[in-house]
Amino acid sequence: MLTLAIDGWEGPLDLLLALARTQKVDLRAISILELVDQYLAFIEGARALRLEVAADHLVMASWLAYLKSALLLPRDPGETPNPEELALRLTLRLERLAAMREAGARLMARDRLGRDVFARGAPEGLRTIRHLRPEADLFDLIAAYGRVSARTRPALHVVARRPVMTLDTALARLAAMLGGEVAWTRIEAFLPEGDAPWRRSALASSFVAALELARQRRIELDQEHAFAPLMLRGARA
Amino acid sequence: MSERDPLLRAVEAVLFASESPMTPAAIAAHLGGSEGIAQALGTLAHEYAGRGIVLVERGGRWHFETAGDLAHLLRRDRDEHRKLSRAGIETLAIIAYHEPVTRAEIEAIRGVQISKGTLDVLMEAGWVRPAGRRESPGRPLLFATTLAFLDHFGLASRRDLPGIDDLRAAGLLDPVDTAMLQGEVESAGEDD
Amino acid sequence: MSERDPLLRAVEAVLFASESPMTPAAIAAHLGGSEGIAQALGTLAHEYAGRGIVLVERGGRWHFETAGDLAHLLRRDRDEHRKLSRAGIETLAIIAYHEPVTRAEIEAIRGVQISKGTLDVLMEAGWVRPAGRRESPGRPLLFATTLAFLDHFGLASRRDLPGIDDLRAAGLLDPVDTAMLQGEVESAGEDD
Repeated sequence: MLTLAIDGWEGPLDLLLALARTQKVDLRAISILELVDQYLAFIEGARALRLEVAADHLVMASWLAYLKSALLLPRDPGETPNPEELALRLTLRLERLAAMREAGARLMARDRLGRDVFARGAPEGLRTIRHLRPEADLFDLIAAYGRVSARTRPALHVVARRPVMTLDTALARLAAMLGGEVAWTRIEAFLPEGDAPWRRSALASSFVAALELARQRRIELDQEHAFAPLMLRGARA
Repeated sequence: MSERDPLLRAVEAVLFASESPMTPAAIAAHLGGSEGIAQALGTLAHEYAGRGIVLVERGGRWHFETAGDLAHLLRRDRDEHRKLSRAGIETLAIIAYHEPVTRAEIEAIRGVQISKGTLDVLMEAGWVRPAGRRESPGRPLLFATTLAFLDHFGLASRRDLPGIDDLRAAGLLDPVDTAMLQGEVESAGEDD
Repeated sequence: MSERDPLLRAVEAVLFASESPMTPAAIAAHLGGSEGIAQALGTLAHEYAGRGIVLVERGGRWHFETAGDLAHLLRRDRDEHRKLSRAGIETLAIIAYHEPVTRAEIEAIRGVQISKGTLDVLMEAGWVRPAGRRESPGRPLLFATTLAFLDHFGLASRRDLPGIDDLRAAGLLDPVDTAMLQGEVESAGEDD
């Protein structure tokens, strides 16, 4: 009987592996029934000594008890997984844990860099020196200067020339054209040919001229309602 | 020594001066040309075999180190790394031989939960790294070893892991059956 | 390699791993005996002569180092071509048109502050140089362009730079780029 404390084991698999080792080194040759009995006896022993038994050990104990009964009782052929397969899987798990434990030990025993073998103590070191090579051409340069200049030079505001008919011109035109006209005529009929801005200016000037001529009683104005056509005719003598 | 091949001298000098292992590509970048570098590395490794300093390849990167059999002259006990716990050693071995693996698989193999600290210590040592996630329910994180792991343990590649071929042939590196363990591990206590 | 003298291997390894040059006495302390060490050092120095690594003695202490004629391999120069930043090209243009100018004048003309890095880049490129100091309060540093600047931009002299009238004729003074102006407002203060 092992006399180690129950909490010295890293889980039930660790304990099972240690128990299996007491049977045989070749894990494939161990008796699962015997292993189950060993484990259950160990747990019983621990409880008899009133030691704390971790829950996972108890879970394993009940699973092993189930496995044992399944292995011993007459089998239902349709039962899956069958108990032999469960036992084999348990063996494989023990083998794998043992293999990993051994592999870990072999890794740790290797010549390890910084403990057994050493890289050069004082390497000169390799350096990569980066040289920035900015790229720009003459156009970039002068365009940049243009941009700076445009941004910071005092702005010079030039008002563009627009086609305008002066009031004097409009007065002269309207007076001449309405001299003998007696029929009511829309103001638009008195505007000169030309593009839209020019005609718009002529309309504004001619309207003001018409108001002035009406004030001088040289023409008459008529409009039926707001925004209706503005009608003009020469004043009755 | 008379007239030595300039390329051998150059590769020798660069590897000697470097603070970390170098791939042939990194050496080539430094020398301004890759021609003959692979061959020069082979020649140098052969030349240095048996000397007090040897040229070794680890994970595709090359460096000079002292010969292993001289460890007794050089071993530095005073600043030995924090000794790895038993849980740490087993976890490292499981990751190295099964990578990439999930934490649940590591626990299934050990039959006990691993504490958060165990993986942290391995990652802090630079030997283990997160390696993506498995495309399965929960998308668990995967762990794998690093180039520094190969460096430290003197392995040219994972194929160099002691006994890995035998273990694979024996089926001991097959995918881990985690389902069987659920119940057992669920309530298991801490381990290190 | 056949049977190498164990003492040569040991001295080789100890010197390689050491973080500083070692006296023969220090090597002897490491190896547990001084016999033959002086001779081994001589043999090694002879063996390594002509290789990429040499064993040298300075003031009675020995160490390995990269062969002197290969020192240039330890540093690797790499050109990085990158488009000059907007702040950089504007600063360069202002210096070219107004040289010699102070930094404060450049900022006044640009209407935006310039970072120290901007002038550094231009000087590192070899296009701008410090050109004395202005004899005014604070004696500010003046900047001017170099011959390399003329070369690079294909100018025989600074007089070849197009004048303001040329720029206007070429439409380069039209403040029509409203998108650009908006960008300017957003990033005002910073420049590269």
